[in-house]
Amino acid sequence: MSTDLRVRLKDVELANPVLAAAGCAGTGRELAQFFDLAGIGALITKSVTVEPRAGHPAPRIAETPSGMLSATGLQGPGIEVFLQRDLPWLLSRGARVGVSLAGGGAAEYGELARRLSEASGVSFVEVNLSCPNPSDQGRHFTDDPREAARVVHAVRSHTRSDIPVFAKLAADVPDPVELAEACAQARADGLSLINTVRGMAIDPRTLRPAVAGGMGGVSGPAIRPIAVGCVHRVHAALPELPIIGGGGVRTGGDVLEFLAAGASAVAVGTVTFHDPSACVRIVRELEEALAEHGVDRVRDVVGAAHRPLGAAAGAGPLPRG
Amino acid sequence: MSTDLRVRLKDVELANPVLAAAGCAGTGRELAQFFDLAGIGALITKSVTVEPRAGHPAPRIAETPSGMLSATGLQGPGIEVFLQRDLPWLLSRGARVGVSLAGGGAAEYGELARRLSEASGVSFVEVNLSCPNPSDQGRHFTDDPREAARVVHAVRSHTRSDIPVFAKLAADVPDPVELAEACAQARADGLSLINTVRGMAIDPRTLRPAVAGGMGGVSGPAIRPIAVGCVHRVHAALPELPIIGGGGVRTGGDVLEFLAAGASAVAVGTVTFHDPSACVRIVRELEEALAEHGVDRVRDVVGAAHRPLGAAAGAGPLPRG
Amino acid sequence: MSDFGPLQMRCPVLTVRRVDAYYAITVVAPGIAERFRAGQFVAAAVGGEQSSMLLRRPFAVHDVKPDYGGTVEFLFSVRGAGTAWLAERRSRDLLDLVGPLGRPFPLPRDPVNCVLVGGGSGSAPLFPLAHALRRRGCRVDAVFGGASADRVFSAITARRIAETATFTTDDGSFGVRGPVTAPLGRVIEEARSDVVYACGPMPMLREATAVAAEHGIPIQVAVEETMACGTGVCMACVVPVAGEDGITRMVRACVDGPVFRGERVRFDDVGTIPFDALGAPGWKPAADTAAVDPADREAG
Amino acid sequence: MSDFGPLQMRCPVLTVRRVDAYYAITVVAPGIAERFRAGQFVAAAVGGEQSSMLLRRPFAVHDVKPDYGGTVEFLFSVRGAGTAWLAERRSRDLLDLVGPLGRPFPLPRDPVNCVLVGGGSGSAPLFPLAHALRRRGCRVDAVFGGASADRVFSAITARRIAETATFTTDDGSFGVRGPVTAPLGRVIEEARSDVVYACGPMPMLREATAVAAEHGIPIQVAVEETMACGTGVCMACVVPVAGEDGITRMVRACVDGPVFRGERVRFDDVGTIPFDALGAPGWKPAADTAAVDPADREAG
Ligand SMILES: Cc1cc2nc3c(=O)[nH]c(=O)nc-3n(C[C@H](O)[C@H](O)[C@H](O)COP(=O)(O)OP(=O)(O)OC[C@H]3O[C@@H](n4cnc5c(N)ncnc54)[C@H](O)[C@@H]3O)c2cc1C
Ligand SMILES: Cc1cc2nc3c(=O)[nH]c(=O)nc-3n(C[C@H](O)[C@H](O)[C@H](O)COP(=O)(O)OP(=O)(O)OC[C@H]3O[C@@H](n4cnc5c(N)ncnc54)[C@H](O)[C@@H]3O)c2cc1C
Ligand SMILES: Cc1cc2nc3c(=O)[nH]c(=O)nc-3n(C[C@H](O)[C@H](O)[C@H](O)COP(=O)(O)O)c2cc1C
Ligand SMILES: Cc1cc2nc3c(=O)[nH]c(=O)nc-3n(C[C@H](O)[C@H](O)[C@H](O)COP(=O)(O)O)c2cc1C
Ligand code: FES
Ligand code: FES
Repeated sequence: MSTDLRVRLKDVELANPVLAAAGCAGTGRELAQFFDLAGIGALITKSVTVEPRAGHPAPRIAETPSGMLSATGLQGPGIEVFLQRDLPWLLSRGARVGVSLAGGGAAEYGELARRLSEASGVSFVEVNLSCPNPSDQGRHFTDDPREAARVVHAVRSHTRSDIPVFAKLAADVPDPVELAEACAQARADGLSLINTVRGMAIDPRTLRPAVAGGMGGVSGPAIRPIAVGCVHRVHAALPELPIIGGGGVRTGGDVLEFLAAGASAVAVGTVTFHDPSACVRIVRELEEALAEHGVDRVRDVVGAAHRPLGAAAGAGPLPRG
Repeated sequence: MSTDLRVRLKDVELANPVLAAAGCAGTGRELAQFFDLAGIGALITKSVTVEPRAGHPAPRIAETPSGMLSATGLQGPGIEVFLQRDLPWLLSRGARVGVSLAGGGAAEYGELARRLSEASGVSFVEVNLSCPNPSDQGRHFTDDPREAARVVHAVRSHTRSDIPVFAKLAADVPDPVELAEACAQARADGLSLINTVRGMAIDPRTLRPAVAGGMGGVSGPAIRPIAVGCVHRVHAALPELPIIGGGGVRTGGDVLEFLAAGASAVAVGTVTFHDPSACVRIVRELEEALAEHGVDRVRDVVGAAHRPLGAAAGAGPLPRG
Repeated sequence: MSDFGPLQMRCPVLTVRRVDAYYAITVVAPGIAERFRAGQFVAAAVGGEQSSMLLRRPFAVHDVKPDYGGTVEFLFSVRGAGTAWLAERRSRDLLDLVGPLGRPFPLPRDPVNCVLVGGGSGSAPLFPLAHALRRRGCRVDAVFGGASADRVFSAITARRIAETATFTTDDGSFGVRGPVTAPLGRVIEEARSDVVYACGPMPMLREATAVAAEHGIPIQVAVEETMACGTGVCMACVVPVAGEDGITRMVRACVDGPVFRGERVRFDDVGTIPFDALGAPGWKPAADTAAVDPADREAG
Repeated sequence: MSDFGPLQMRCPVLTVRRVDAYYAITVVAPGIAERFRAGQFVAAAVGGEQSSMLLRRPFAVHDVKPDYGGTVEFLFSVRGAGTAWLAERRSRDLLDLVGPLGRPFPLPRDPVNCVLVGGGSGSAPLFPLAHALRRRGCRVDAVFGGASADRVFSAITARRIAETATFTTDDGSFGVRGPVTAPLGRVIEEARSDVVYACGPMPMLREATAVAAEHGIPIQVAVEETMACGTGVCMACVVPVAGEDGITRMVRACVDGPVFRGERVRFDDVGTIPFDALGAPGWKPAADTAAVDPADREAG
């Protein structure tokens, strides 16, 4: 098949729109046992912190209907080891790398971006504004658009201008558009929608929270309609801003849903836990789905759901039924 | 089994904590073909509006992983027919009835409450502050705590003082506690958590939104962890305020989760579409689950997840594993 | 609860067979078989206990038999994940069904001439209807269509039951090329039909209704609208239908239908809320408007 | 990709048998069987294509055989919905497996005396280990326990493989009443054991480690911690383990384990982040602290 799968995230071109989501692809070494990392659009790293972090105690996860709840607490080796060990390894394998950053405040995010800018080979930066795990039961940066803007501004200021900065937002806010606008004003080059959604599971045997931290983040197919809705609303309001969509992507058809809603690329997270080669399978399925729709450039599908019926590229959408 | 299943919602005692959720039990006649309505804690009506409403065009629903997306648009006959036809029928069958109200603003809600107070036999009122269907793609009353408080105040002022008023909130807000506090200050007697969560599905064939309205509400087991988390957070902050929990309840074990998180009663919605006799099955399963835990009064389980391990009633929680 | 209403049962599967482009599944479901009347459907849970597919799938009942206390058969084509799962059932598996659901086809009191029009799997409910009509001494003529030969339903059975059987396909691979409604007028005239019964996609039903109107005879149509519950509680499956009082209401295909009088269905407005529908935006009640169709008053 | 790493396969089921309180399932999985070494596990997808259960279930491999190109057997008890679904599999169904996963038991270079300690289904991985040890000329003694007689794993096989086999049950219904670790010290003395291999619940592993320490011999333990992926990407399954450099790190049971040297596992701190663990809140790095265990450096 000769479908053109290339997508652009601002100035960066990726071979295809399927990305491995932050925190769901390990260091890359684990998944490289199952597929060639150069075969996916990019791998987004687990959010990198300034210092090493031990994360939350176990149990850290619980299964929920069509999803899971997790509270890993951003366990990681810190930026120094990341730059010395993990990033070079990924680049040596030909992977395109998006680096996710997580800090305790705007200053720390700025510091992370500064350290990162010393390295070469990074395709884009993702600012994790929305990880619901850390300390404070529930609240996070994106709960306040001004705070989110300060963080984005700090990262943008310390990042090389040719590396796009994506702000990753939560969906459990009343108005993702307001938040997106605040980030855009702080010069975010794009948005990443969505992170996990705050939730809790209770162990039916102990009647106590199933993950040690109490609250956790819900991910997986369960949250897909929430994510698609969020992408659709934000793209309608800010059509020029590239979006990395994601949340519950399981198949190539799901990627199509996100692209149609307005995403330029799509991150695959939790489903990789179920199917370690999910990312490459999804690239294949996407290619097939596009062929069925008679579309030969994946970019033409971006935002299709916002256009009147029949206005899509190629032979157009399949007739219903 | 001699488990005491009675629960209290403020001054009202219900035979058990399993309620049929608003909009998921029709007029009651449909489910009465499958079970005796007097056998469940209460039936909450579809939200009643002042005028008849035709609702949204079809397709109104789409299946999503472990859930569904719906945008029915509050179709209903209006309060007059409700009071003349539907309410008397429910009462004649021995059902306890919670009446859900939906209006276009505080004045309309007040008007509904006033009309309702002419009828007798209503066990409680639920104020639907959070239905994401109507008109304005996305925003609803609970997006602004002050607006929510105004509506609650209007309903409370026009409702007989012995009938408790529950404010039904959305979960896709950054801080349900803030909202809950605003409702409590407006003299809500309790809270109902949660309504559907905003979302969208895209038809893979047409690449257009799968439900006619575009955005819809996600319900079903998929949203259960979001709902449990919300109940837990609100109960921790406002332990005196009774909560009707709900969102994705499928089994008696799920009811136990909500009770442990802090709910005094639990509403069963979407699962009734799958299993028309779900409510009575769940009462039975709950009774069995309580017996396994050696608990003989369901009330003793309320809030168990907030107490240190081993502090529960009866023989206490089952050991893990 | 009721002796006439629908039942929910876990039904042992007897057989799953391929029939052209369809699968035929037969399950043991005594109560459902007993209560069933032609035009009614069953709603199947799919995917097993821990399925991520929450909504029941509606299927018209194609046949009921007294074997094993009562069996129910329906036919389906694989469309998505739910029907794919159904096609993989084997005998002795259990299938969770609710049924019979919906209002059946009304049967004429007298032995009149009936023509049955079915498109694709829409022909399924017309078979038990044909038997019921024949039992009342009615003449039955059949006009069945499909996209291709393997999508025309049980042609042999149709030929056996009906006085005349006419077949059409979109691709001309069997019978007459063209829509199933094309030969309908001719059949009505030749058979001197008194009433039309139709089941299939909305555009076909609209067309059939137009043909019946041209010939001045009544038509009963069984509609298909996306359903979530099948039992009337979710309000998913609404269709704009005019009542006896002339007022259009959004009624539920699953419990108020699926069978309606053709001329009552506002086919051109399917997928919309007609401006004059009761409760439409901007709609104002006339003094004497009833929120429910007067004909439905006794339903409570 | 790699010739040694884990594979993902859809494996035809050969048989599902009841064995006391357990089910034994055998599937055709050539590549997995070939790569397998004792102590490794497989991760099974449960519930079928449209399952609401997203997480794989880990199971220790109990046996591999060369039949049909290579078969894999594991044993399980029904705990929840996932294992209930597994128990319903029939031959010719397909099971989606990833494996072999995890680090195997290290085998001694010399023919030393080994004692194997297993609790409940934790005994499963000790059977292929026993065979491997016997092939190297090691003496093998077994101490297997369970809650009751039907939960003591394959007593007959244990007797056949091991020089001596000791059994314990919590209720005394078989063998000695009491924990499996109670007779361990005596067995070590009588068999002059040089090394202990243990698998089972954390408290049992802690106790076995204490007994081994008392007798001054090394112990290898295979731990069970809640897992989500089994492949090392989700960080669910962490256990506090001290490295060669003495520094405690939160390591993944699925890829850094499940086999660890017993004395390295901080059993008393399982379910917590020990205050001195690398990256714990308030933790400050010493100048020479490596973020990864020096022994693991080559892993990259
Ligand atoms: C009253 C009635 C009777 C029917 N009788 C038959 C029959 O006898 N034989 C047959 O092959 N088909 C019949 N259908 C259509 C059948 O219900 C759908 O083909 C089936 O639900 C598709 O399920 P799926 O999981 O394979 O498809 P998916 O597209 O994956 O289903 C997704 C969702 O959409 C709904 N859906 C999809 N297509 C339809 C449709 N055409 N009508 C209603 N809901 C739909 C499903 O129920 C499900 O909730 C009937 C539909 C109705 C309303
Ligand atoms: C390395 C390893 C090897 C194992 N080997 C065996 C074996 O050989 N035989 C056997 O019977 N069991 C074994 N287990 C335990 C087995 O994985 C669980 O019993 C099984 O996952 C339960 O699934 P369920 O859906 O029935 O239970 P549920 O309680 O419904 O499962 C819910 C979730 O919790 C997880 N979970 C529940 N119990 C455990 C557990 N004990 N360990 C890890 N995750 C768990 C499940 O994977 C799932 O994600 C092993 C566990 C591990 C970590
Ligand atoms: C175990 C786990 C760890 C995660 N870690 C991170 C992280 O470090 N940084 C981040 O931005 N998102 C993280 N996420 C969120 C995912 O990147 C993704 O946004 C989310 O899970 C929704 O997508 P999914 O449903 O495909 O998993 C994590 C998710 C999971 C389940
Ligand atoms: C089709 C449908 C209609 C609903 N109608 C109402 C309504 O009229 N008023 C209301 O407060 N909630 C309504 N709800 C929300 C439910 O009462 C319930 O809060 C929500 O669906 C979550 O619970 P569940 O997952 O058990 O369905 C509706 C939900 C669905 C799916
Ligand atoms: S399908 Fe639910 S009301 Fe008709
Ligand atoms: S189970 Fe995912 S890292 Fe171990």
